[in-house]
Amino acid sequence: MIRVQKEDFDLTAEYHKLIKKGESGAIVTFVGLVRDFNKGRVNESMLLQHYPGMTEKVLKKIEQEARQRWRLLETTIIHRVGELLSGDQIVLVGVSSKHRSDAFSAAQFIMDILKSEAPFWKKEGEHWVEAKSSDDKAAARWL
Amino acid sequence: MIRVQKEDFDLTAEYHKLIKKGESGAIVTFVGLVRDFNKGRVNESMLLQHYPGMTEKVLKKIEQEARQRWRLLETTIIHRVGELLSGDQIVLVGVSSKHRSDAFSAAQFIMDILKSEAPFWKKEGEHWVEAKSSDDKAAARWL
Amino acid sequence: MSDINSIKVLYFASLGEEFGIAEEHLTIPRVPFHVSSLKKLLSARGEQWKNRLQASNILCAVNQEVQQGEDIQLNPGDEIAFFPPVTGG
Amino acid sequence: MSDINSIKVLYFASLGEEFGIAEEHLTIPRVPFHVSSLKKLLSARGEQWKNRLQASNILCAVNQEVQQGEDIQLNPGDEIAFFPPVTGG
Repeated sequence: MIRVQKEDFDLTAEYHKLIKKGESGAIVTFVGLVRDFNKGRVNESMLLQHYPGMTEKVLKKIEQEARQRWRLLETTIIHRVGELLSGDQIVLVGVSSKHRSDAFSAAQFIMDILKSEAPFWKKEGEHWVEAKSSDDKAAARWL
Repeated sequence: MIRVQKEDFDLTAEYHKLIKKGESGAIVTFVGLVRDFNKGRVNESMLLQHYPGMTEKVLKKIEQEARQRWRLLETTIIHRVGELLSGDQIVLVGVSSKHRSDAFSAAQFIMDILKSEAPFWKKEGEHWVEAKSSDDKAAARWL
Repeated sequence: MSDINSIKVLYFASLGEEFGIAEEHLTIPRVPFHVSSLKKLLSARGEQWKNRLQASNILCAVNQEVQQGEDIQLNPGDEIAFFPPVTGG
Repeated sequence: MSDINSIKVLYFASLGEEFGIAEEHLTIPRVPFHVSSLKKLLSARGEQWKNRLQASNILCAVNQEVQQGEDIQLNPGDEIAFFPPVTGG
């Protein structure tokens, strides 16, 4: 399940959707949150821009790739866009599987590839965030 | 935070305790659930026995080791004991950190070592579960 | 805005902000026209356009697929996007 | 149950079930007494005790610390536990 939205999301609701009762043995969730990016000015907002249409396509491709690589029962990717404040939830990745290693690997894979391929851009205050080489490296290890 | 208890736990409540607002950028949670172990007989219960005293010590040691290996903000390990049914939550591991790779690695490490070192034993119906060599292998890669 | 021979060009994040435009429609000639031709055309608008579009880290997507080279041919109705490396998640 | 020279011995999971006992207190002699001595003592109770306690996968913890060998010396007041490989999580 893929969603790109302005609204906040609810971890519990998404967690329950991931469970296939009696089949799921492992649920891994990842939530990314806005950190303080400017210690001086509290409450300065972050803007998340994206490329509507392409974003959904890329996320769907990442989800499909994860389902090909590991034995998964359910997958969820939710990414917020628009204006966010410190402490706000940005992204949720959730995976359920029979065994834990599949769920852990898939969740980490989805986040790593999302970080390097999904067309989102963060602006902290007046400053567009620069891409990190550590994110490229994290994605490269799945090649 | 370590807890060994008969009672169920609430992912949302634990998730919120893991967040240090403005500092946490990544929250990874793992929940282990009871799977159907005997397709014929539905609702047969599972028993989780443990070694009171030693369990808490081992979990604390695992938590400390994780905090030495990675930069973590908060960690939570909750493991249930007693009688459980299919679909019930067994174990929760939650980790918060600034960056996602620390949270993912630590959560997986905690689960892998817990599986191979924490003194819990599962009995499915009349049958004590046998240890899996895949769990030994998962733990061994952290050595 | 758009006619039958036009392509749609999108600029995201710092690019859109610096160029002062997020989206435009351009009429392309009836001769073979590639991403490289489009970049040349846009670079003629000034130093800022030229510098940013030629920068090695700027990505180009044609119909929402990121392209590795610049030799893909563009056709009327195509959607081309230029953007800096992504930073979501 | 316990006196000043006694140790506490615990049996978990299938071991406790098969032996029909989860916990007992044993008086140990005043001469050096090791995990190996305890295993020998318990093995004398019958084939089942002997077979399970000598099995290579059975673990022994002394004062809640798993021991690799059997040469650790036991002292009055110690808590010794025997159990099969763990299967929680």
